[in-house]
Amino acid sequence: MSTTAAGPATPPGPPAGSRLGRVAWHWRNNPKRELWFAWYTTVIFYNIFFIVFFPVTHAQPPPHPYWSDAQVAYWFNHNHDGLLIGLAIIFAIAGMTVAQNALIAYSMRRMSVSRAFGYSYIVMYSLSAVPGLLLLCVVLSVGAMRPGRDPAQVHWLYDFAFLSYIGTMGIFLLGSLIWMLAILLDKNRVLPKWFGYLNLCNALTEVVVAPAWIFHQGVLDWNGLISWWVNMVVFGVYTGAFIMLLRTMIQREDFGDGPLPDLRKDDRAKASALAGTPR
Amino acid sequence: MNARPKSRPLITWLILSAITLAYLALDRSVDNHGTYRASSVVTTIAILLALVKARYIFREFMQVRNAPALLRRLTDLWVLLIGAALLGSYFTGLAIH
Amino acid sequence: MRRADGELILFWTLPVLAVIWASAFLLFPGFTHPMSPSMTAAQVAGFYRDPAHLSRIRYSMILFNWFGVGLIPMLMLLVMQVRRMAHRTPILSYCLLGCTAGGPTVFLIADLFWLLAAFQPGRDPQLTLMFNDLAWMTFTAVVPFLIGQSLIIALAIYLDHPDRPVFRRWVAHFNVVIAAALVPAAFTGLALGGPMAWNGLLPFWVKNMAIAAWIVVMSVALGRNIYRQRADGSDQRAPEEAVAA
Amino acid sequence: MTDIAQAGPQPGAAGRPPGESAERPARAVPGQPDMWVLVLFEALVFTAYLAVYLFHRSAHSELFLRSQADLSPWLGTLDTLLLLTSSLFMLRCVQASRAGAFRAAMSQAFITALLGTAFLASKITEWALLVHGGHGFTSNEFFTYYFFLTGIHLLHLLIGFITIGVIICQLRRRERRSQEIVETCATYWHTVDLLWVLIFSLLYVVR
Repeated sequence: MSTTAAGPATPPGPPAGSRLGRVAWHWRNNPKRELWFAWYTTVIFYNIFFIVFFPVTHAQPPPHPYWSDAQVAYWFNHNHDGLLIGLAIIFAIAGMTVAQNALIAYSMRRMSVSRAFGYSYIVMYSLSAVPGLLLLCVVLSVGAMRPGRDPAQVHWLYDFAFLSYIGTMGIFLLGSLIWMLAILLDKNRVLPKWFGYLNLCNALTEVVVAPAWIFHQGVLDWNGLISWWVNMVVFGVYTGAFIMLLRTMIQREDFGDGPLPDLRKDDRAKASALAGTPR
Repeated sequence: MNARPKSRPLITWLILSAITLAYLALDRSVDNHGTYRASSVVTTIAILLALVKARYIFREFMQVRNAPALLRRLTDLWVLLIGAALLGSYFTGLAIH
Repeated sequence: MRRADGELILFWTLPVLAVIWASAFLLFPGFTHPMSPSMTAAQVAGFYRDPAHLSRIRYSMILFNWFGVGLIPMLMLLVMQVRRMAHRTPILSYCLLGCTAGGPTVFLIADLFWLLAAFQPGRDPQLTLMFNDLAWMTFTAVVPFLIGQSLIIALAIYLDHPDRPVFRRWVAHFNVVIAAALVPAAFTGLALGGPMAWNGLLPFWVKNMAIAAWIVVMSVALGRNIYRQRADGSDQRAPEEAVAA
Repeated sequence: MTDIAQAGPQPGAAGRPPGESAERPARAVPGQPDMWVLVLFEALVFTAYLAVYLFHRSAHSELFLRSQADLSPWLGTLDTLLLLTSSLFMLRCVQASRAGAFRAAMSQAFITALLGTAFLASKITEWALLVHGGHGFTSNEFFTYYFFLTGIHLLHLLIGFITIGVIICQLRRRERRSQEIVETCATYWHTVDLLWVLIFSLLYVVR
């Protein structure tokens, strides 16, 4: 605890000057700068992720699993540049995902549950990112990079990419369950209980993705109405909810280990935390 | 439903069970000796009865009856929403196909 | 008398790893003259069918598998150093832990494809070409966790206490440079020839030299820290206590 | 979604100290108001599944009707009655626990679990009969929906057994019993019933 004070000469608040000046002030003085760093990284990552996967690569919503070799080869050729550029961007920035997992793990550390929860979450999500994101990017890049490849093999790459990406989405549900359990057991009121239950809803829709391994068409295939679209809407609601909740959590954070204070009631504590004075 | 609180759950259960059994009669009314036949009337009635049951479960079993007005209205809204979505998708499907 | 906590033993596994890495790198015939992505299927199949190559490919990739996973103790020592820093939260060490859990897996997947291609070199050359592409693409382009860990170490050092830093400032600057040197490799899929191809200047030579330099420099910095912390007793304080909250 | 949770501090609902159960304010959400996020959210998700099913049903109404004829309406009705009865006992359990009759509440909870197990057994029997009769998850569109909907519902039921377990643990604890947790878990169990009522009428009854 002793090494953490930001110094006695801290000015009471950010300067009123330019945006850049305020950012610089927070960088030097804000005691929650590490938490805000993780939060902003998460938000930026999801924005880039959305732009890359929807308009740039057209990998989302996923194309049909029942296409013939020729159609698949056409899809790769048609999206050649978008795929290679978009996925290269993902290769460069996918490391940002660890900030989100670290922040979520931190939320569990702040709860009254064992440290094991947070650590499990970090390792689960780091491993899940390999089939759930990186393999998709590698395999689609390989499919796109050589336009002259045998269409049957291109088709194999296509199946590999989308099955790895969508079929293994279910492994993320275990992380959701860990988080749910931590929230429901928590006595420090770090995150609201309803979000704990929302984690269960998210986990239950992730189960629905599993039939993507079985069906080539219909509502349960990898771009089906149920297995992809409903799942995506639920995931979107869930992600939006936790991004906002983590923001509130950082605002409420008092660096103690008791119950997290409420925002309105505890303005004074918040101000003193902002100024970097130890509790 | 001005029954004494003790028998109220039982009455709810009896009504819900009666609706469930009524389904069997409903189906028999259109089926032709075991061959199932399509019927928009049966489908609509089945959905509406399901909504009635859902509202009963909300109000009585889940005790929304005694809940604040917000939750009462919200669950009623949900029953309407579910009904609109189900009937809407059924009739849209019929109109398109 | 201090208790032996084993950090030094973990640290001195690094030279062994360096030897494994160097021998794997030199042994793999596709690295000493990096294979061009513009090779035809027949040429790639010929590369794997060449009896002089085949055993070298297999042994080098088996070694390479060990290297990737063997690096984890060093990364965990870095996590321990980050935990000693004057941060309010363990967020940055959590980030580094996330990189550690994800990064080495990528090495394993790349090796898997190389070893698959070499296991049955008599396969249809088109298939061998595909495995070869998958291996090179995974090896070259999948740098996100490497970039991530360099930037997180840099950020952690910048946010450390300026008077009693765990790592000196230049280590942070060095990590930023390394991260920048790794970025072009992510874009290697866009070029089948020239300096951006996977045998080109940026994705191959700059990237791999950056990784080698990172391992060497970070080992030296890490070793100095571990010895210094033993000399001044600051290792006795559990890292947990150094972290607020 | 959020407004219901913010409605949390309704008079006496969330702030009620655990164990203080007999006195209940006139208007209160049973259990944690937070659980209603799950109830309403899952109701929406299932509505989406069922709406997709109904929409596609009219495209192949012949096939759906023919396949539907292979389901036993009696088994479906039995399932519904089992779950409705289990809900009745769950309500009685909550009422008994609220009145402080924990011994009675405990036996009601066990009966609820027993009825849930009977439902589970009936469902597995039905699946086994269908698979024996040559109908699987992939055999045709109707059976895909059938196995998908009943399967995902069964998953909810299995989670429901966990909630009954939580209720029994709460009732067993002498000192720090929480009526709130009992009611929260009960709400979940009724949701399983509610979802089944919708699924039953749409899989077995509609024509």
